[in-house]
Amino acid sequence: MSHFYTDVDHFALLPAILLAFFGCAVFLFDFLLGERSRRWQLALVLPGLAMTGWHLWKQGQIAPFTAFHGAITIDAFGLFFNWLFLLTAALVALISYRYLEIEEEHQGEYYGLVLMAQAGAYFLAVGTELITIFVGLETMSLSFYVLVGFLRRSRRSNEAALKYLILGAFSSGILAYGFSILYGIAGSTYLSDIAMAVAARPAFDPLTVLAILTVSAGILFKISAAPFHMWAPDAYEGAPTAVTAYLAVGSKIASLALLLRLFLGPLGTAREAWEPLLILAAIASLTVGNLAAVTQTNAKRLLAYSSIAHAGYLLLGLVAGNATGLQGIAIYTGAYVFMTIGAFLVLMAVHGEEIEDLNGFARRHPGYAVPMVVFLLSLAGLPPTAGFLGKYYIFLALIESGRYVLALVGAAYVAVALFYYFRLVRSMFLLPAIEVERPQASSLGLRVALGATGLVTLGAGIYPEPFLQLAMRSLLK
Amino acid sequence: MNLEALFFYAFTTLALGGATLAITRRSAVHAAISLMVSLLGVAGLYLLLNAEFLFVAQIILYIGGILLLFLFVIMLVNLDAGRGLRQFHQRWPLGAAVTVIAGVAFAILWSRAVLPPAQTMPDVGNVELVADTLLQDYLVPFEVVSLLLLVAVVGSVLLARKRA
Amino acid sequence: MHYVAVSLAMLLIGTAGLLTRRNIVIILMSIELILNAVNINLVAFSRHHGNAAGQVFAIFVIAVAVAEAAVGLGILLALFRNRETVQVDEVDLLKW
Amino acid sequence: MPWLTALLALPLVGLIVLLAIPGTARNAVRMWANAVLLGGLALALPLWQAFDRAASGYQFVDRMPWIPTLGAQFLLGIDGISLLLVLLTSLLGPIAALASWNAIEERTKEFYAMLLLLQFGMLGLFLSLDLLLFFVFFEVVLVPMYFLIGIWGGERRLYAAIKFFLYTLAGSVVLLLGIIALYWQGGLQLAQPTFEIAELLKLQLPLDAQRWLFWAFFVGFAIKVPMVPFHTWLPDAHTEAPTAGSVLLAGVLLKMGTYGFVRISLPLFPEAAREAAPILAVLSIVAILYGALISLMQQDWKRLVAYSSVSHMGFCTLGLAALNSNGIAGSVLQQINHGISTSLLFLLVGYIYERRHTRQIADFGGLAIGMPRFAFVFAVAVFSSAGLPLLNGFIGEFTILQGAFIVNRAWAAFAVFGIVLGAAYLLWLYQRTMLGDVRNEANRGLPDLSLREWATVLPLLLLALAIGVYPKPWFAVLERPVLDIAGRLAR
Repeated sequence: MSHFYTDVDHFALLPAILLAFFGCAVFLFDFLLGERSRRWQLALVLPGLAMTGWHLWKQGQIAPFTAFHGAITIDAFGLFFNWLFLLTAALVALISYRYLEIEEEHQGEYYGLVLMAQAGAYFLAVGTELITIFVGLETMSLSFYVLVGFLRRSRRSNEAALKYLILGAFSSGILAYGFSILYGIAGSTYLSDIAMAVAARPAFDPLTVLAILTVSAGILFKISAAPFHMWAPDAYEGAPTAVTAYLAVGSKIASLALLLRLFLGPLGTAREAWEPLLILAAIASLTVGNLAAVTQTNAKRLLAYSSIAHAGYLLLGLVAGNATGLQGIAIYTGAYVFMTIGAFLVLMAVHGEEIEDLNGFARRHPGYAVPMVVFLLSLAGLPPTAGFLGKYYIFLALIESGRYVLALVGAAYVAVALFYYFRLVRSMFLLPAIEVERPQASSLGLRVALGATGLVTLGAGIYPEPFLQLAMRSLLK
Repeated sequence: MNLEALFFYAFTTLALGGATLAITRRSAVHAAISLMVSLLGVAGLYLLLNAEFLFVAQIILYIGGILLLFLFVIMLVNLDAGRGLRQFHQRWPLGAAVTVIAGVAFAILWSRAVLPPAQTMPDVGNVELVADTLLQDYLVPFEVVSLLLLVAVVGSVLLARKRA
Repeated sequence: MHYVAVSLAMLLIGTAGLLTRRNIVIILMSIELILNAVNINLVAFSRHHGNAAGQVFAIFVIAVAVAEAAVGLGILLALFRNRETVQVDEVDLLKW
Repeated sequence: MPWLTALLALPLVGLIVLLAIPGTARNAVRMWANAVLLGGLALALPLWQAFDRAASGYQFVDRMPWIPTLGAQFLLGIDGISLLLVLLTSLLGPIAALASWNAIEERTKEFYAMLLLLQFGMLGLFLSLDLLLFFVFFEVVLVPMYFLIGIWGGERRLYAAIKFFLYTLAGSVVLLLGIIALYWQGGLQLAQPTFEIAELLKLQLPLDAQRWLFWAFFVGFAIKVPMVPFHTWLPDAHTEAPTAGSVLLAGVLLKMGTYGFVRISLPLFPEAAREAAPILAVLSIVAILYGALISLMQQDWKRLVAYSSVSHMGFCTLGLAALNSNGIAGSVLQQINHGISTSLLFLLVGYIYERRHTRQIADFGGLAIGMPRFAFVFAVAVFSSAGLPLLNGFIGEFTILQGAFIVNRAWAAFAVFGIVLGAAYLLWLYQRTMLGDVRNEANRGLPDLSLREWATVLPLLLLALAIGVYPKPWFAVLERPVLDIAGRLAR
């Protein structure tokens, strides 16, 4: 191999190559075999993810290391997020199969795009160079635009995709503008160079502030934090439910990885400039997300608004800025993957989107309704669930850093959150069913995913020690 | 006034004027043509900045590719039948206000910005320089962008093809 | 840096178009304007710093612009198919 | 297996087995749940014998690592205070289950599952000596209670269930912040950050920190008790809950708040507690008087009992506000007494509701003629609740008044007025429902207490009498821990 592309480079790139390879393989099988390829799709996706996981594990053995002159850094941080992406993609693949059949949009492109999105996200977690990050982000975003519009015959799906694309592209443009300023500051696109250039500048330097404003606006868009959240409810509602789950989890935590990479890395020295911004965004997200969720009648929209609120909590972890805060983010995101996908998969099983559709669900399918209670308790942040741990750490970090008011605001919204989450519980358990049995989109994959998410959400709450150990090792750099 | 400044203002006028027209025209076709003018102006600015490769790329890719795509779609969906309708959505003052506030803030910040000292370009041809940089320092994005384009192709074909 | 001013003006024009227009094709064009603003910045900084990284970045931005336009117009066509008689202008998507 | 862990695990194991029983086998479900809860009582009762009254500190301590990263342990143990509350919980659990035998026809299995889960949470709270564990159980009880009210409750059950949940939760998130802040303070002073209450007692907290922490814990506990400005969830929850829910809510859940004060707030933040005592006392007196006055006006039998709880819990918090050994001991005993007498009242209201399907006081009258045994039990319950001598209520309230009197005579005077009002509304209730002629024909020929119903009320009757006649053993259990707490407060 040439000195342009060394063995280390290859090793660093391998997970993305595998994802792309299997993604292409799915596209190809679908193209060549057509209808007959259906049964092979999961058989391609899951081994592909398994191999990716195997290589992530091998990378973990020798991490941290850099490749491509520093464009890619394989470190504990990146690996942690990549593991989460992997879990997310696997769960989404499992729950999508039967859903797509019911929607009669069962096509190979779906799984290919899921893998492509994950390949893009890979570079958000490990990329340490602006162009790599930008192209990775766009690969992921573009896959999501298409996935949101995947139900081509549904007008809502189309409109959601178009709206998501327009606002997503807008935010990418703003983010790119910010990147151009960072390049202007440093004359280089490598984060290490930018870090030095930013550190050499005085506090509240106009250029740094400009970069922070635009970069944070762009990324807040992607993690659906207020005031850049307006795409989320429409996109979540219109997208196929399996994609909504992927969007709520995969897209959000990938963008969160980017946020952390930039704000703790090159922009870390300009904390006094971005901290007030993020505090405002966090409070706005908590307020908008929680209060708007209260009035929703559509369960997907409700979860969309609640995911805005979750973005607020994650931002609070970054605002706290100490080691506990980072652990909190790690634990919170870990819990978030399982509880959110769990909640969406139960909605898929109901095969309805309005909260009313859940009425009396517990009588007919307690096997889904009871785990749903666990997911909702976890989303609200009550013990003994994984979600409680995340909130616990965030609050601890805020108290440690003396931000009592923020801690109180965050805590107060837990009660509000419980109110709207329990509207779903109320429908499922307390209200009588209003109509005949709906078709239930249950499948082996869905049940496996339900078991996995349920076990982790509850298990991590009851005996959190192993999960805490994992999270601690991952984000402490 | 020297020649370079003259060209700069000419191209700037083209770029910004075209852009302004593009977002204010009622007809989508007119907007597309204004956009072409604007993009040509930007291409001219690239030439002034000694970025010959980008100048060519801008003309071929943007004006040859993207704009054609736009025009094609405009023809396909016969947009001009909707000309009599409202052109701005109801909350346009809000959007305009956001733009103005952001514009003022950014302009103030830019006016105080200090850039690091300027450097001179290495004395090789622009295309060679770009190629070297691209293939040595930016190999990863070069590879990843192929994924991006693959997704775009698959996605647009999937979405735009007739119902199965 | 006059180029930076041009870039900012371009960014604002693009933003204004995106935030106020109803016609989706024109909104997509506004996004192209924004990306062009980014490119002017990048190329100007590229000359300022005397390296080609900015120009390379600009190439990638163009690629992204192409991809976004392609997918955006693809979605637009799918939408148009689903509401054949309706004008695209009436898709009042950007309500917030 | 360690005693307390076994006691705690029993309802949980019972719950898991219960889930395996098919829901259609209702009687099997009922029998199993009752058996498990009775087994729990059998397991708990010997604690009374084995408990060493002379020893200071916690007994039967079970310690296991739980979350070493956080410094949280699975730490169970009891002292005299928690012993009494654990015994009360163990007794009321089976009583509530037995009382529901005929009342719950719908979704029987789910009902008993919730009851077992609730029992698990209540026992865990009183047993845990680790703050994080304590908090987990504080929250665990909310979910089953939400379902008990929301599924098997009265007409406005949906509203009452979520109101109960939200109020308590709002308090508990503030409580959580307090726990975290305390843990953080502990991390600054101790070698190893911990949630263990015994370790945290060694902290030297600055007064300022104590104040913040005290009020944070106060919000959590005061809503649970509930103290007066936070009490509005209680009448709704009590009125709408099914009998078993009301019994456990009044008998056990309310005590979580007062127990929190005794176990955490007073010993950990003594100086802040001294400062806050007058405020606590005033709020308590307001609760006593306000609860009593509102009770006087109630038309609904169950709602009256609910409001009487506000009044009686006011005595418990007044005793705490006295900050001396009399007050605290009286308060703890009164918590037990309230658990006994109010549970009795709720059971009886429940039984009459099963027969008549109304709770309007005006619909009754002259019940004593047709149901003499019922009337007798109700009379004892009313006397016990009103604090008549020779019954348990008298002992508790008298001790509390003693404690309050030492600190401030006015407090005691107002509280005595509350007792008078209490006697008034309770006796008036008795007069309107039990005495006189049968005005409503529907009240004639109602069956008197059945054997099963006797089984639920008899233990409570005997206890009420036992405590009232010979209170010494109960105070003997409380003496050590109460003196320890009072000692910390006096320093």
